[in-house]
Amino acid sequence: MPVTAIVSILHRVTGIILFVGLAFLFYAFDLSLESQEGFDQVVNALQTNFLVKFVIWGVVSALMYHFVAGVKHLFMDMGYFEELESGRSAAIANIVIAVVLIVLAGVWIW
Amino acid sequence: MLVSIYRYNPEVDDAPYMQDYEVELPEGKDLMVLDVLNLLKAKDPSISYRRSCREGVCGSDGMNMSGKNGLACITPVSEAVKKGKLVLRPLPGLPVVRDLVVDMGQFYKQYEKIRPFLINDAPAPAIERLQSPEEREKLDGLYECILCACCSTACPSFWWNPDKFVGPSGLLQAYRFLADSRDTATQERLSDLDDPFSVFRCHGIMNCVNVCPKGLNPTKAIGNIRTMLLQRAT
Amino acid sequence: MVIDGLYACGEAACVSVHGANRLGGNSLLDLVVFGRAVGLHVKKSLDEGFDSLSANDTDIEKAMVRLNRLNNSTGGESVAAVRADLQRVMQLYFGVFRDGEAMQKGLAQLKEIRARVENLHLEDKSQAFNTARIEALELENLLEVAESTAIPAEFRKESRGAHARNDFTERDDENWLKHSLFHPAGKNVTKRDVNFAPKTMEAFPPKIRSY
Amino acid sequence: MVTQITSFGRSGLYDWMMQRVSAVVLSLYTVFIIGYLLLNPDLTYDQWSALFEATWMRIFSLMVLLSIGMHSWIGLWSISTDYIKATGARFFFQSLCGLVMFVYIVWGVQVLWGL
Repeated sequence: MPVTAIVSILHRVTGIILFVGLAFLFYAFDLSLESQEGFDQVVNALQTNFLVKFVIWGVVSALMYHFVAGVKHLFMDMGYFEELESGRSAAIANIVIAVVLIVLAGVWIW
Repeated sequence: MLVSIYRYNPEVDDAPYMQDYEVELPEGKDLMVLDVLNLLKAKDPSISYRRSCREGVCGSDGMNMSGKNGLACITPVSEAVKKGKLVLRPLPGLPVVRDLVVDMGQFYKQYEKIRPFLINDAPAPAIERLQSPEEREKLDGLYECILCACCSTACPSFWWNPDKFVGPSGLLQAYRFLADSRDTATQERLSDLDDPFSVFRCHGIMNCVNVCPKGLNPTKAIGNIRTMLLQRAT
Repeated sequence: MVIDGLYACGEAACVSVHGANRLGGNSLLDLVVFGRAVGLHVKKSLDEGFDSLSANDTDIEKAMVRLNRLNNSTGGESVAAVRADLQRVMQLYFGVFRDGEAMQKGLAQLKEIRARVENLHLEDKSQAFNTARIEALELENLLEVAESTAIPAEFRKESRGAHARNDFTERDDENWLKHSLFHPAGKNVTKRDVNFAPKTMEAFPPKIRSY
Repeated sequence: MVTQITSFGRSGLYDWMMQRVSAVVLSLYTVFIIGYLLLNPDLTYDQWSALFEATWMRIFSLMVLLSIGMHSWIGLWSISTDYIKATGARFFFQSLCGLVMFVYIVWGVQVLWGL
């Protein structure tokens, strides 16, 4: 599969992951604003619970990827990266930037 | 060299299958994929494929060569061979009539939809409708399409909604007439395209640009159509 | 005789803006001049309506004989082998530079090939997009074209345009400023005068190609 | 050419524009929240709840909720029309998505205004 096609299908996949993952974010958001106890619970879980960390990292990763690919889309809408070479470079840059952000997110969470 | 060909004859086969052939290639010469098919057909006349001009002009021999769509007549074997093997399949996403021959009906329907002819109700001048060199230049990169269907059949949006999405080739041609200074039906043409499927199923994955044997850029043409729609609406 | 509704286009139309010389980009002039003429004529004909003959049973029978012979063949020559021989003969004896003796040899070999073409075998009788059948029919057509190229080439004892003979190197307007008419039934050639009658412009006198 | 249905807006163009506008809102919010969390590593509950009590943040967040609804509906609708060819299954999938989106929006409003 050409790299431009991989970038595109991943945009779709991360979109679906985000739609499902939003439930976790909403839950954490709800809990954190409900009360001091709820807030502590969220912070505590994020600092100690591996599963929670992993899920949040997963959702944040999907968000990072979807975000970068979305920005690339906006650039394409403005007429950039629409040639074969520039399109391919933009797709590779998309993957590289997303991976860097995902790794950074991992570092931040752990 | 090993050549693996998609075989299907609806009269005798229940299901398609891949048939392997061993072919002797002449030393020191990089044949085109079509030459290899011709060599094989001399041995097994039942292999069916379309071909005509054998030089990338007529657009008959579009097929999928080791995973990538292209014209067999202008694709060197060295480019199409993957791991010592040449795998030939019909263009994806269209019904197979036999072996490498597909039914292009759906593809032509899309072409028909965009009304691929100049529309101009103004009375014709005595000799011809003139265009300035700048106006003519806008058609470069659009009029060269040979309707081989390599692009549209490489496009997932075409695979999923061939009846609603116009496809890269159809949209390139749609823009060719939108960009033509002699055509006066721009508004109707744009209105025809302004639904969620016809144009907007393009997600810019550029498979079309990646395979076009004439080096054309449907993605850019589609972007230009979108810009025209946007300019009209805002 | 003009047959209503029967049209020829491209080189078969033999409109010969450039006489015997069909080299280089000459077809461009054909496209521009006759493209326009054809467009105007087609519109006029469609507006006025025209008669055309309809096929009768004998015509259809005649056409079906070719097809049926292939469809019922049980053995004979392979299309690919005969076609390769036809290509070899035409390339060898009727290429750009031609020679009487060689062409005689070529004509003799075409006769042998004619016998083989009449004995073609179609192995694949399928009705599903059968390109083997198309190629067999095409080979029969190719032989017709080959004969109508080769026989008049041998007949024309001069050099002109893309017809360059080693044994007749000069152009001979006295005897050969003529159209060659090939008659496939008798496989013979006759000459017809070139029409220089002016229509709206004086005819451009033919010149030697010297570049 | 395809006249029977539009997914959200009045036309393919409006869908496309809303998809873009909502994307910009969502990305600004993403950058803001991540930036805020990064700049306040020792975030307390008081800070956090004060942030969401501010009117501008509530407006911003409500815009984001609506953007999520629009953006995901247009995206998922287009996914469903690509991959799900049986009308019944597609309708079910789309209804489910619509329901989930509605829940998200109501839930978000409730969290923000603490009803």
